Amino acid sequence: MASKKKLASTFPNMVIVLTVVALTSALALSLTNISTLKARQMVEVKRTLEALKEVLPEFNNDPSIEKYSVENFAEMEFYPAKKGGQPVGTAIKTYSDKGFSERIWLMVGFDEGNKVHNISVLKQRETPGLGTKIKEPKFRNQFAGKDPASFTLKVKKDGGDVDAITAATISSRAFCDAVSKAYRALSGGKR
Amino acid sequence: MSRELTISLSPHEKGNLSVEKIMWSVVIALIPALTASVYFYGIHALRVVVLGMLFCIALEYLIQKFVLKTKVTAFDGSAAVTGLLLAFNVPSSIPWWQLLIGSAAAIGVAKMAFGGLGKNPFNPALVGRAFMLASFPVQMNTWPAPLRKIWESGADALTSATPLGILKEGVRDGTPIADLADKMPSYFDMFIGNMGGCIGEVSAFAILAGGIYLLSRKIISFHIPLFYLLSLAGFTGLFWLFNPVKYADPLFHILAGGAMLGAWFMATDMVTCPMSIKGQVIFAISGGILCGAIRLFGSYPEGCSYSILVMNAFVPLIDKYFKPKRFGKEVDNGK
Amino acid sequence: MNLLKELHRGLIKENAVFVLLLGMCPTLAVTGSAMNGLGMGLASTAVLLGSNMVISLIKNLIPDKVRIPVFIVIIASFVTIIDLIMAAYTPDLHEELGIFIPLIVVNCVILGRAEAFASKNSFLASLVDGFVMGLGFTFALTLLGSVREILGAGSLFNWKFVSEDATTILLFILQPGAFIALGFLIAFVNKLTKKKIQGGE
Amino acid sequence: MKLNTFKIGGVHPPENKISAALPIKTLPPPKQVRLLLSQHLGQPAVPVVKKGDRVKVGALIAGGEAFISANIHSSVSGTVLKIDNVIDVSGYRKEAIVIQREGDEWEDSIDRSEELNNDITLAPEEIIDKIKEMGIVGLGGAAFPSHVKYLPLPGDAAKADTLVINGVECEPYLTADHRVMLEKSDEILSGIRVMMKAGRVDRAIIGIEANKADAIELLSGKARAIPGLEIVPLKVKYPQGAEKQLIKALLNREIPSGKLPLDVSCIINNIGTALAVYEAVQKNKPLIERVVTMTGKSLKKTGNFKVRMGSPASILLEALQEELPPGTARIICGGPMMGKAVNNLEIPISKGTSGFLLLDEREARRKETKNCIRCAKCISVCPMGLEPYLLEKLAERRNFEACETEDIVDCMECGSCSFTCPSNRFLLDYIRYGKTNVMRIMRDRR
Amino acid sequence: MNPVIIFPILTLGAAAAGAAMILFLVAKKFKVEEDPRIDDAADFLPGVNCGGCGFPGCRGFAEALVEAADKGNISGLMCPVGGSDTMTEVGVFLGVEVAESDPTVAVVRCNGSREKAPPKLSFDGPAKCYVSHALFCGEHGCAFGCLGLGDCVAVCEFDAIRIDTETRLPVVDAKKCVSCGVCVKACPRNIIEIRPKGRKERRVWVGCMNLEKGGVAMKNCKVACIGCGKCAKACPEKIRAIGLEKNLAYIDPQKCIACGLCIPVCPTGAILATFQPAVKKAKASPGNLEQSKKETGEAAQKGVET
Repeated sequence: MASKKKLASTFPNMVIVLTVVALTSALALSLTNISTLKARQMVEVKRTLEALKEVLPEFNNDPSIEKYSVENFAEMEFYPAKKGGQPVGTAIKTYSDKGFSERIWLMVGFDEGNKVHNISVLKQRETPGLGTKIKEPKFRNQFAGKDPASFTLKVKKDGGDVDAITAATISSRAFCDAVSKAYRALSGGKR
Repeated sequence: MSRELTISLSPHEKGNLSVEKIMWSVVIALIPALTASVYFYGIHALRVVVLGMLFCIALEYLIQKFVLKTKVTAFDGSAAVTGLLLAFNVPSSIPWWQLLIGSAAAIGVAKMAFGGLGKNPFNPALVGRAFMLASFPVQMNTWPAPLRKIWESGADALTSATPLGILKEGVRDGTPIADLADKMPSYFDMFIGNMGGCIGEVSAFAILAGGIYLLSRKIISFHIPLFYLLSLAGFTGLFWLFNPVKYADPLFHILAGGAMLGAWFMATDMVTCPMSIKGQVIFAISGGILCGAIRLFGSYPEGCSYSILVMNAFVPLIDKYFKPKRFGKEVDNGK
Repeated sequence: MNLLKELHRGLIKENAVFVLLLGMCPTLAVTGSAMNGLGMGLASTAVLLGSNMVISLIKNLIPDKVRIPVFIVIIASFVTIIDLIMAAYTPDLHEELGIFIPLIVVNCVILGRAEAFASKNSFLASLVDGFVMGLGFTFALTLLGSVREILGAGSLFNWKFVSEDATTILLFILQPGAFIALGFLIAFVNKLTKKKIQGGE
Repeated sequence: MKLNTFKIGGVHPPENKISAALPIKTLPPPKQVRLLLSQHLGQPAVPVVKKGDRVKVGALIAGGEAFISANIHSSVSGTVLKIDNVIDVSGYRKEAIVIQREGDEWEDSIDRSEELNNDITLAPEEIIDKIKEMGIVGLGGAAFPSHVKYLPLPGDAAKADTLVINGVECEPYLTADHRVMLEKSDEILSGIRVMMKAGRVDRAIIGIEANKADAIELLSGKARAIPGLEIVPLKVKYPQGAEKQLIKALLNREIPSGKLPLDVSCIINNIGTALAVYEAVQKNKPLIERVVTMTGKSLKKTGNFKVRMGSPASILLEALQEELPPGTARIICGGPMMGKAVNNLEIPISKGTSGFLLLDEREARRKETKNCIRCAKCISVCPMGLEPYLLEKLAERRNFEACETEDIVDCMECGSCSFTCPSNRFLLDYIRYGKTNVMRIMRDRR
Repeated sequence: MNPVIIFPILTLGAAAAGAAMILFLVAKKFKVEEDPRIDDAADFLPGVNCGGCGFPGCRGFAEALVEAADKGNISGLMCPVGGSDTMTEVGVFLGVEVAESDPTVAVVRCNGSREKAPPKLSFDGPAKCYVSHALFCGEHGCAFGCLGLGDCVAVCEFDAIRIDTETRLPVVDAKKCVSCGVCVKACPRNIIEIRPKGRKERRVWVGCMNLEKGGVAMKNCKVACIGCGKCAKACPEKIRAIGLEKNLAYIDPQKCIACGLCIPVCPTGAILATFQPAVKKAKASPGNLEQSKKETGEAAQKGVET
């Protein structure tokens, strides 16, 4: 059966073989890491950019460079958009912990009149087929053009103006929660 | 002697009980609940029930005939009971094809995959219901209002929440129980079944009538229903005494939702409940507490079917540790 | 070596998922859609190919007592490499599969093949073995993902063939649906391969 | 009035006591008798005659030498033809003494007069010896040698305080005991007095099921003359005739598992045994005759007969002037609940035979077996509080160890579980198989 | 160099070296001596874990083999599935002589088919031999004969035994039978016996287990052995393979040469063989013994199976 004799399990053999294998692996890993680093970083940037394009009115600056954050809302990111040097709106990366499973991340775009321009879902792990419907335009579009000052960011069941997704009230609530958080940050947050 | 005699072991006499008789008795016992449902929800309820029975019997027949290629026992009444109970556990507005899928889950997954009647660890109708609840949450959580309400309002169709649903929403918003009263049906309405809910579970009165029929035929014993409802009442009652603003009273919990149907017809399912009386009592008490706990603290308003399914899983264990009292063991002859 | 026979072995006869019941963690966790199943299967296949090749090459250099650590280091390296590459070039899939890519390290299929096959066989045999077993794994995951996606979402490889509002059997893309679908697929494979089953009443 | 009965389990099969009103007919001795050497529990008797010997009625032909064994006497006068194997109720061949009848000549010592002898002259020990000598065994069915019950248990075990007489006859169809109670009431009561003396007890209870109202009335009237004797009517419920259930029903005493009636200070005997004891002690007549019921719905006539031991069962049909009805599918020796299906009507009647029952095709065929639906009916009817469904499963899988821990040996094979099972499962068939094996394993261990 | 490269190399290398040292120490401390030959010997075995050898699975058998080999003799051990080929291989590996043992096969010692032993009763109960046996003597009335309910079939791992639908007797497929003996234990009436396969598949045996007197036995079954002893007389002087005990003849498989002389003399046809016996009524003498051998040999070539 055994064709060739294997290396015996002596102390030096064991240490040397394991160490050499580990070193080789480490080398291979670090090389891969270095070579893919740029691509991986680009992914984040590209995603943010796409989201920004979706939720903001037309702009021609690079909001990710001008990104800032405000007091009390440290975890949110603000992306000011400008067209020809004139501010046209702000996109806010916001979140809610009231979802069904993990934290939901949204990008909410406001125009200069503090009306919601558009919303994009960055990250969510809601129940497939139910909570994931927050990604669908049918749900998101009801926010577009609304001014949160007059449009209550609550589902109808809770006395608000938002049509909740059937059988996914929790996800709808979380969505509203994130949007209203962004609005509060926009209107009340200090730079 | 030329003629052939038969040799067999005693007993040579056979009682007249049979699987068919037991199963069809259960079907008969469910007729009052069906009647009540048709009265309150109209012909749609009847349509769903007939379809449910038809689907289950047909599926069992097809599976036995063509997939497993065993003897066909689809007409022994057990599939009919499953279909009936499954239909009783869905709203009367359910689309037919969803009921068909639920029936497939009940018969195909919960029953035949385990070897057919008698071998299924879980109540097939409840598995079907759980399957549908997870698959079609929208349709399974939309209850048509009783016919009378629709006539009164003049609308074509109207949906209404179940009392338990109203309670859950109210509690979530922190509304005191007393303030929910105008949204709730009266206890009398709940007793006769004039409320929103699944087809078979609304009328406590009709279920009670069927249950008493089963008791009188000695198909079920009183232990499971009694102790299930008692422990549900006891558990919810404890919280109600402690804080009547936040928790509903035990009578509400018994009349609302599927507790009555579950206690009388689902928990008592012979195949999936413990064998000994002691075991049945343990099973029922734990089930009642579980149901209460899900209703009070779970995210679902209703916990009856899940409590029974969970307890089904413990049946082998209960059977192993709770034996009937043996004759001649631990004797006390007053000495 | 008969490649056709080997293929049959990897795809059906010794299918890692349907017959050997290995690698259940990714099988059940990430097969919510056909695409996820395919991606996971291919990632695992890549790791399997790499680890099988390397281990068969250095099999005589590994002392017996440290063979598992050595295998794990090699497998873990390949997994990390794949993880990094996927994060860079297929970011959406990478996010969808999430934690399950690093978890390929402890996938029994890969360690199992390393221990049972690659550490005893030649380079070429191990290469073929890694290829067919990986293919079988991919096949199983894609099949399971397809079934779940068709039933649960009414689509296949994200191509939706029912209307946007149509109700589908949601349960199948939820976790319990994975168990049920896998159970029935295994039963089906058993029915195909084991013509005669003894015993029973 | 609420009647006494046992507490757990029990069924109520259709009573079918067709022959209850028919008086006992004494049949003439047959041409040939075959007396099995093992007509009782315990060791077979050892023949004391050989081929060609001439014997009279009542002559000792085989001696029970072991502690649990019983003497066997010739039931006819004639010549010993051979000692050979004959098929008995078990379906297997067992050793028997075959005697060809010539005339009907009785041993001189036997008092054949009809006169009632109420004077009990013998001392208790002498009575026990007499019971042993005359080969008396329990006539209820188990055929346990009677004298053993009256011997004190080894060690300082409990002393009996009550004699329980079993007049229950809970098996459907059978009416032999019922007829004996009606027609031989004086002899029975005298026999009970003898037994009370032998057991040194001053209390005796006869338990009779309520469906034998005439017997209860008759015996109650006569029992008043006997101090300490009580007649207790019982609710009709099977298996009330089992000793543990009867003692529970009458005295509310529960015999511990694996123990004897004497452990709860009881001696229990069948009503037929009381008659046999009377005849043995007061009339010096060995156990050579017994009353047997011949019944069945397909028979035009049925009857209760007093027959000689060793007669073939077919003489009962001859006495009824009937052929075996066409369509007879099963011949049962005993009652329908615990009786044994036999091969033919030639099997010899022995001390434990209480009747024969014919069932036709429709009654005999068992219904198709289905899956167990776990209805727990078998548990609720088991008078011993066992779990027949579980024992069946374990025995079928030959898991005898588990069978033992589930108390399979406590099963008395009453058949209530199989009777009631809605799925027509072979519960008792497998339980009996398991029990046989467990008992063998336990014996080997000792 | 780039710290992104240096750092992982240092940490991983250190961790690996440390782990290897710990492993070495642990391996040394908790070393369990196990004979490496056990694993290797187990590789030779079929690996079906049938238990036919009497050990718990193939590895258990391998352990027993190695232990026995150390004592220098493995002749008492036999893998019924692999047969003598496997045993020879293992023997060579373990360095011990293996005597060529005769291959064996299960034979059924009852010939009471439906036709020969017609049923007089019908059995209504669970279709298990062991239950039927505990209940009564069988539908045919013979207390020793096959009950035909297939307990042997149920236990056979190799699909080598089946119940003939016509005769209701078990039929052994000699090609599939590995003579593991499970059926022998399963039969409540001990009807199945493991006998040598015989040269060229020639086997002769008495197809009856009935210990009753001839008349009684014949009443139930036309092919019962009546214990007349004619076969014993027909058996050649030098061989004397047939003995008679309790009204039943038994052919000693070790002595029997499968000449077939006993077959035609049996008045009831209770002797079975796997070949067509000589039709001529032969008398036992050395001369025609040779001839009969020749004839029966030819018949065997045609592959006649009972």
